[in-house]
Amino acid sequence: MAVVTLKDVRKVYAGGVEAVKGVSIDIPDGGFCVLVGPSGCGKSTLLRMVAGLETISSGEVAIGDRVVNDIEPAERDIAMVFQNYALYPHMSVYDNIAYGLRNRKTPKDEIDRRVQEAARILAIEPFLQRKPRALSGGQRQRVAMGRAIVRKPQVFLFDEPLSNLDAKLRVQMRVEIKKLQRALGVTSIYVTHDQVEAMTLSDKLVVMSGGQVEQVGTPTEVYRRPETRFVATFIGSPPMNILPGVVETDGRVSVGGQSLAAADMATDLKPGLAVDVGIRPEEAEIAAPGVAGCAFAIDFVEELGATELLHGTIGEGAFVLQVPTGSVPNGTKQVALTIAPNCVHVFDRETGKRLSRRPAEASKAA
Amino acid sequence: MAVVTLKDVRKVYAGGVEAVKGVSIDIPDGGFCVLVGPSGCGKSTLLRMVAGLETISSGEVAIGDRVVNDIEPAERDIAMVFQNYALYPHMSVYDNIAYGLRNRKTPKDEIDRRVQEAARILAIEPFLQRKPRALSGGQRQRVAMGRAIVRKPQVFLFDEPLSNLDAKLRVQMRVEIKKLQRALGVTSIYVTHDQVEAMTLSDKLVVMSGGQVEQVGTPTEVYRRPETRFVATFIGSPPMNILPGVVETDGRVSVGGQSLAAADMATDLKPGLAVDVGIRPEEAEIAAPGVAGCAFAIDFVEELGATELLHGTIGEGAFVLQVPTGSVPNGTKQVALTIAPNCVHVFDRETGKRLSRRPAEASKAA
Amino acid sequence: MEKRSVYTNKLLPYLLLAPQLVITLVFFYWPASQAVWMSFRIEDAFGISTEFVGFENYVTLFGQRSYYESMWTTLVFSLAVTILAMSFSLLLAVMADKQIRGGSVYRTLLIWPYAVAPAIAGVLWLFMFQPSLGMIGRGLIAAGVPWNPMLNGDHALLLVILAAAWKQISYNFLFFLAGLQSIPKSLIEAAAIDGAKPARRFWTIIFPMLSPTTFFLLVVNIVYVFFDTFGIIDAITHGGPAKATETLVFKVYSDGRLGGDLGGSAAQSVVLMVIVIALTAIQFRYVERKVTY
Amino acid sequence: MVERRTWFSTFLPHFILIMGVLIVAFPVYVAFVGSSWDAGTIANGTMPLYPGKFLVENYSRALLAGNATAREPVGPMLLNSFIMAIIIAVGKIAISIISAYAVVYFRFPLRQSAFWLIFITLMLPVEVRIYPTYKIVADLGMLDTYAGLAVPLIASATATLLFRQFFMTIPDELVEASKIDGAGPMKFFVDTVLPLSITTIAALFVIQFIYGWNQYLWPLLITTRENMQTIVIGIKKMLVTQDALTEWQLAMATAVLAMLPPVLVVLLMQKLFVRGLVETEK
Amino acid sequence: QTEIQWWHAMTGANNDVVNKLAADFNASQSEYKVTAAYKGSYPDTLNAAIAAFRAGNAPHIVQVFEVGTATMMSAKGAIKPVGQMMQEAGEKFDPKAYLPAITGYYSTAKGEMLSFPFNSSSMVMWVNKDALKKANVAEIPKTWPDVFEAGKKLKAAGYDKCGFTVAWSPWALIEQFSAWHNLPLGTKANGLDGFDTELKFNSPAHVKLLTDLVALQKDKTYDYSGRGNENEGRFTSGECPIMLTSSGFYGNVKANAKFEFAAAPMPYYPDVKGAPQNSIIGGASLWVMGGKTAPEYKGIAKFFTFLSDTDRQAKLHVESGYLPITLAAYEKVKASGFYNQFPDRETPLKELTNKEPTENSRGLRFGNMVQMRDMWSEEIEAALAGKKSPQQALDDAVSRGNATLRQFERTANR
Ligand SMILES: Nc1ncnc2c1ncn2[C@@H]1O[C@H](COP(=O)(O)OP(=O)(O)OP(=O)(O)O)[C@@H](O)[C@H]1O
Ligand SMILES: Nc1ncnc2c1ncn2[C@@H]1O[C@H](COP(=O)(O)OP(=O)(O)OP(=O)(O)O)[C@@H](O)[C@H]1O
Ligand SMILES: O=P(O)(O)OC[C@H](O)CO
Ligand SMILES: [Mg+2]
Ligand SMILES: [Mg+2]
Repeated sequence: MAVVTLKDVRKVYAGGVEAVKGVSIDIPDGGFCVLVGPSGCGKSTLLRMVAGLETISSGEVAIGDRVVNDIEPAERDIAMVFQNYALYPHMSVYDNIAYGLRNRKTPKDEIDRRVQEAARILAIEPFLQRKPRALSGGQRQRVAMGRAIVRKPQVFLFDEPLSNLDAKLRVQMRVEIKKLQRALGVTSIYVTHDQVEAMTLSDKLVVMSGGQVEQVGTPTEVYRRPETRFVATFIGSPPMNILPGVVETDGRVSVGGQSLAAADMATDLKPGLAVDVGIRPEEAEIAAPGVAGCAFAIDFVEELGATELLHGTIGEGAFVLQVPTGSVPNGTKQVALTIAPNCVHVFDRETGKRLSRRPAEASKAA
Repeated sequence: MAVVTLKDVRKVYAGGVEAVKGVSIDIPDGGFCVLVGPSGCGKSTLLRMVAGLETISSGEVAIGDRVVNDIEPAERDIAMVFQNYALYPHMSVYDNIAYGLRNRKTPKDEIDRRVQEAARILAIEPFLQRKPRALSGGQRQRVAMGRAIVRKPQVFLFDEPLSNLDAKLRVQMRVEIKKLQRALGVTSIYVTHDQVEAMTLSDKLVVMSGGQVEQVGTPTEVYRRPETRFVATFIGSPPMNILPGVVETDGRVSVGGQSLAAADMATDLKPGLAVDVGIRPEEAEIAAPGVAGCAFAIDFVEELGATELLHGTIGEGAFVLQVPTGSVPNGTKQVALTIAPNCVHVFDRETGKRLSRRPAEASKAA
Repeated sequence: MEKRSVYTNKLLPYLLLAPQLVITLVFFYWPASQAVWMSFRIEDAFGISTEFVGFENYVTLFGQRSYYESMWTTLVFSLAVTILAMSFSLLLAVMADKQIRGGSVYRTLLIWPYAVAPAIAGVLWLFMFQPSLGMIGRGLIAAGVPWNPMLNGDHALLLVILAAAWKQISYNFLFFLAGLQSIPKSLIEAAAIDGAKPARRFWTIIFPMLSPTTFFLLVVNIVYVFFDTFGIIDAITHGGPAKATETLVFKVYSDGRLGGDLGGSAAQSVVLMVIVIALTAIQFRYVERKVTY
Repeated sequence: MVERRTWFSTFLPHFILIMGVLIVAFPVYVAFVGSSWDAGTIANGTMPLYPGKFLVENYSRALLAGNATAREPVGPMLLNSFIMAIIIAVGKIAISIISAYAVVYFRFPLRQSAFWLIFITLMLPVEVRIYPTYKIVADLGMLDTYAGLAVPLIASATATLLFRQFFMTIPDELVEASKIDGAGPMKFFVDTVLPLSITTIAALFVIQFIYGWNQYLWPLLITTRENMQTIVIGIKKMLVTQDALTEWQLAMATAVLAMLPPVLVVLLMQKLFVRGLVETEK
Repeated sequence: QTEIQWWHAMTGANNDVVNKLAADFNASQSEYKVTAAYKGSYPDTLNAAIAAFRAGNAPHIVQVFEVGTATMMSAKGAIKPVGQMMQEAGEKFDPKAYLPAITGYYSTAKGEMLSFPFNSSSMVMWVNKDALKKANVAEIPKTWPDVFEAGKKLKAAGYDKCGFTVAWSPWALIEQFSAWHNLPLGTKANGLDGFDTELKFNSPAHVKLLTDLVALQKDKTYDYSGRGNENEGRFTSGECPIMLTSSGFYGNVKANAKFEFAAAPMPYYPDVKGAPQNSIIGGASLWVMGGKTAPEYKGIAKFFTFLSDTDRQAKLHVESGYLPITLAAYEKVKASGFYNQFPDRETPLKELTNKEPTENSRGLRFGNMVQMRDMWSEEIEAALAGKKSPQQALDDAVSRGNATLRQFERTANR
């Protein structure tokens, strides 16, 4: 258990690809940090630099107070769970779990004790003598976890550990990983591109894109107050609607001909400035009859059971609205929407940065 | 465009596996029927019997008024879209789409006209000369669709056509398929194991399990009134909670020590009978302070953004509650839940069948 | 594994199979059965008079010391070539696998001996090791080694082994390299994180993971030594001196060669066929099993 | 990166590999040097490690005139080898692709038996049934013909197995799509299977060409006429001299010439060759 | 035009001779065309012919070396007896015209000549005179002890890889040695009197020779040169200054040796009674295969007549070192004064006629002789490599040979 600190870490691959472009993150002792972002954004690269599987082109990675840039993976006191589990196919489950301890010349009975304990925690005792190929996906995942926890490392690293599982198992294992990490209190870094995993697992959520950090914060912060348009559309499902808008005066913005109050919008913007306005599908509400609102033309409806998605347009922009099933009578072609001022997110059209009221304070909070 | 009728269709594979155990379904002309169910339940087998790719062990498949049991796939006037698209890798997109027409000796200019039209509809005109491997997943999917629509068949068959796409594309193509089918009005049968697809696409939803049909109905019917415990937990996400309960008098049922009204429960059940009670995570509500309700002990919370999942227990049974984020103050350990009588589903503990008030009418409605 | 969707034409599949089946029957099964038939008879060289003798040829064969010697030679030869060629190519493959840059250049420089005919390989090595004019042969003698493959069976066997192993390096190298490259990198990484040093990683992870390849190569190399080295032996030693390099196949050829003992030669062929079929079966089972690895 | 790159760890593999390459190349280099000296220098055992000045003379003699022993120029032998190798390669591919197609894409009585009948021939080389096979070829009047050289070697299970394996990787859905698109079995074969098999065919071609080119015992037995001799046999005959000195310089020139075509094929078609090899056997 | 296929085993200078003969014959008439094809070594050629016969496409004429004689003789249906063929074709053929040693070798007990003598040789000792001079060996050695002595001197004089050697090891060390020392190789006049013969060449004298060679092999005073003549080049290249091999080697020696050479009689052990006796012939004869058509036989017969022409035979002898096979040719060469000019060219003839042949030196006729030679070679090799004692090696050679003879007897007597 240790603090992990990344200071301006960069990675340029031999071919010249700059995969990570200067990333600084601190992860508190026992913290659960999730790196999320689209494919190719450098998540794995970053994680592998922490593991010592890639050299660090510049910057510093520290585990506890030790800068580990030049330390072998084996000496970093970390454990890693791979996407494909990387179980040794020719060894039994027991040997897979024991391997790291054996390499470290741990006494035999100590190894046995610890393997048995890990197996008990993960409920894989019945399979200890099997080879990995005789296990189901979920069981293999557990063995990979076992291999990590048996070593009692300072840091757990996970690289998309659940993406080879089917949907149901994924949900179940997600919950188990969270519980286990809580129980063991080991600092963890977890890479995923699944935003549900990212939201549910993290204490500290790091959204990356193109080798850079877009935003760091708690999941709620990131969801409620996305710093960039990218984060806004990446986190949340269905994704946040982005509509073209124009700044008015008084912290209002005009969208599809309708004026909306935007609680967090910077007050010093030039009226008439073209901006992007983000509204989450579940945060717009159908106006009570007679109340004015944005005109939302409904194209068609997708039922999801408890809720339904109304696909349509506001002004020129496509818009999706998520409402409880039956909120709108069948065949309705148009409704008016009201949106609470703190649910209106305004982004610079060019840079995609959030146009926040108090930029200085906001960035300090993250 | 034609009615498709399955009459008591069975399939026993050479090895002796009975994959489909007598299924009867009618699909109206222009209808969109989705077969959904867990892996191995026989969905594909059924679809492939309609396509003519598997022999029919017994029963009858009719397209229009023609029984097609003994007719070659090529003669059935159907088109099929496969999970892996099954594009001919060595042919250009154009040739892929044209192949079926060429084999039918359609005149050259007619072929060209139809291919161009299909390409236009699917917006794949720029790629017509490319090989499939030079296309993205979504574009390949479109080509596969193109191959199907160019033939103007009586029936479209889809076998998990979207499951090789990533989440975002899946949502987008789902919408497009629906639009296309509406526009062309071709009777369609669609196999999936994704319940969101099943719900959003179908006019007629067929839930299968173990080679048999569990329930047939509109998506709303199936969601609101699942006929079996299996359907109840299969459709809806997170799945419906199932708690042990005991029948009381007066259409009430006791769950975790709390008595609940169950609007649809059969009235002639013996009080004291042990039953399974189903409650959807999104349909239980946190009782207003002071109002009595089921005691729900909260274990931990998963945030999903707009909503959060509260994991915990009611009595002995695990329970998940989905509420808007922030509905419960941080650290709350226990809340009381109220459940509307029409949100309480009661199932026979043994057979898993819904214990409905009016069984006769209910089954007629399906 | 079977195709899910197939055609059900009645005649077509037979037509498609016919050419191969006919050739197989005519040039494989018929001669093979003839070999069996011949092994139960004795015959003069010209095939003018023959006599059915039952198992006599086999009895004679297994009563011959030279047959066991030939088996022993074959065994030593096989093992030596296999071990030599495999360990050398494994070393090279491991090194080439490490070299991301230049890897393919080395591959190019190492694969071509595969294309050299065994008989020619034999000629090349003979040319180097011939005691009176060969560059290395003379060198050895000059260095005081009493090198004489003409008379010294061990020398002859060594020479044949070297030539045979040389020819087999490319093949083994390619397979080992492919095997190494198919080991998921994450396994090596996991082992590194698990604290295994390079040597330990090799012996506890890489080598066991290569075992399907190794086993496969073992069988292939043995079969290679059994049959494909005929040309090498014939070019270098003709099986001599004093039968020191007479492998089972060479013995079939030399015993049957002058028609002196066609029956005995046929009996040997039959024994060989049994051996090869057994090897094939083992390999096939193994190939099937390997798929799951 | 697992492995930290030090000067030593970077250098050592290169060193070992270069040694390996040298060891592997040495015999051929010596042969090449041998082909560039005169008989006397070689016979006296004083041949140095660098090429001499008889290169052109030796090669032109080998190619056009032949040596004192066999009096057979290498040119026609090269042609024979080439024809034999081509017939074997093309023949094997042709018959095995259709038989594999039958086995994979059809269900018919005796399918398994047919497959096993072919499969058993997998590793059984012609050497173990050499005399009876010879007799059959003779009975069929195919001695001293290209057909006799090639046809008996065409029956091999490896190619069939490789095609079978490749066909198994063709997704089932392609047949199904074809069926729905109205293509029958032969149309599917020609329109889809054949084009998809191109690289497999090419890979196999390289391997079978080499196999054919390098045949030894079989052509040794069944060719009686000089003008049907293959190059590999030619070399061996140069070494079996009755009363003459072995003309090593010509033998080596011939060896180099005999190695050249298959080695070139391997090097030029390296990718296909490696693929074919690794897949054929696995 | 009728084609006549002639398979032979002649290489180098001798190959030229064969081709020239065929060409000359073809030029001399237009009805027949003889095509000569080199089929490898003697054993290879015999092998090829047998295989071809079994496959039903035997050539018309095969050159078979002397040890294949019994094999061919016993193949009743496979061959056409030459005498009979000549008679049927109406060609003149008188066995008595040939040297008696040759006629005896290729005739049945009844005196019927089965094959046509073509290139007969005998074994001689080739010496490099320049080397002897260099090593101060004044005289060409006559006895084995002389040879050993000379070998040692030659070795000291720089011939350190090979003082002396022997090609065709079994022919030299067992067959010719037996005849030359009047020792039985086998019973029944070395098989000439019947198949039920037994080998006898493990006598003390045989063992002594092998023992001596084994001792000398150690420091290469003697160096083994293989089973056949594949290493004859060691003599012409100057590597081995003394080599026992066929007189037929002459053509190649003449063409390739860059030193003065001579062909001397084979050495002998003076303490063996009766030695030297006389040598036996080697080389090969031409066999006519059975099952051909009458016109073909006629062509073959014409070709044979062409070959036996006295002038031609005389020329062949002079050019190749093979014996003049007809008495007439011998006389003609003698008369020309050739032997006065080149006395050592008469050496093989003198060896053959050294004394009146005995049971042990008339010739030999063993079935499966070709395989037996391989067995004997193996045993010799084993002894020279130190794997077996010389006695043991020869005992084994005898017993393995006997087993082979018994098998031959069994197939040949039916
Ligand atoms: N070994 C390498 N050499 C060169 N470039 C590489 C290497 N590994 C990764 N890259 C490049 O670096 C960038 C970041 O890759 P990385 O694997 O870290 O992405 P990721 O975020 O983990 O993506 P994914 O979600 O697909 O796993 C990509 O552009 C990738 O192509
Ligand atoms: N060719 C076959 N031979 C024998 N059994 C088969 C065959 N194809 C499918 N089955 C079996 O039939 C059952 C139904 O298979 P089917 O493919 O129809 O399931 P599915 O519902 O489509 O599943 P999935 O969602 O995994 O595609 C399974 O138990 C399967 O193992
Ligand atoms: O070299 P040749 O032709 O004299 O023959 C030698 C002996 O006869 C071989 O047995
Ligand atoms: Mg990654
Ligand atoms: Mg399916």
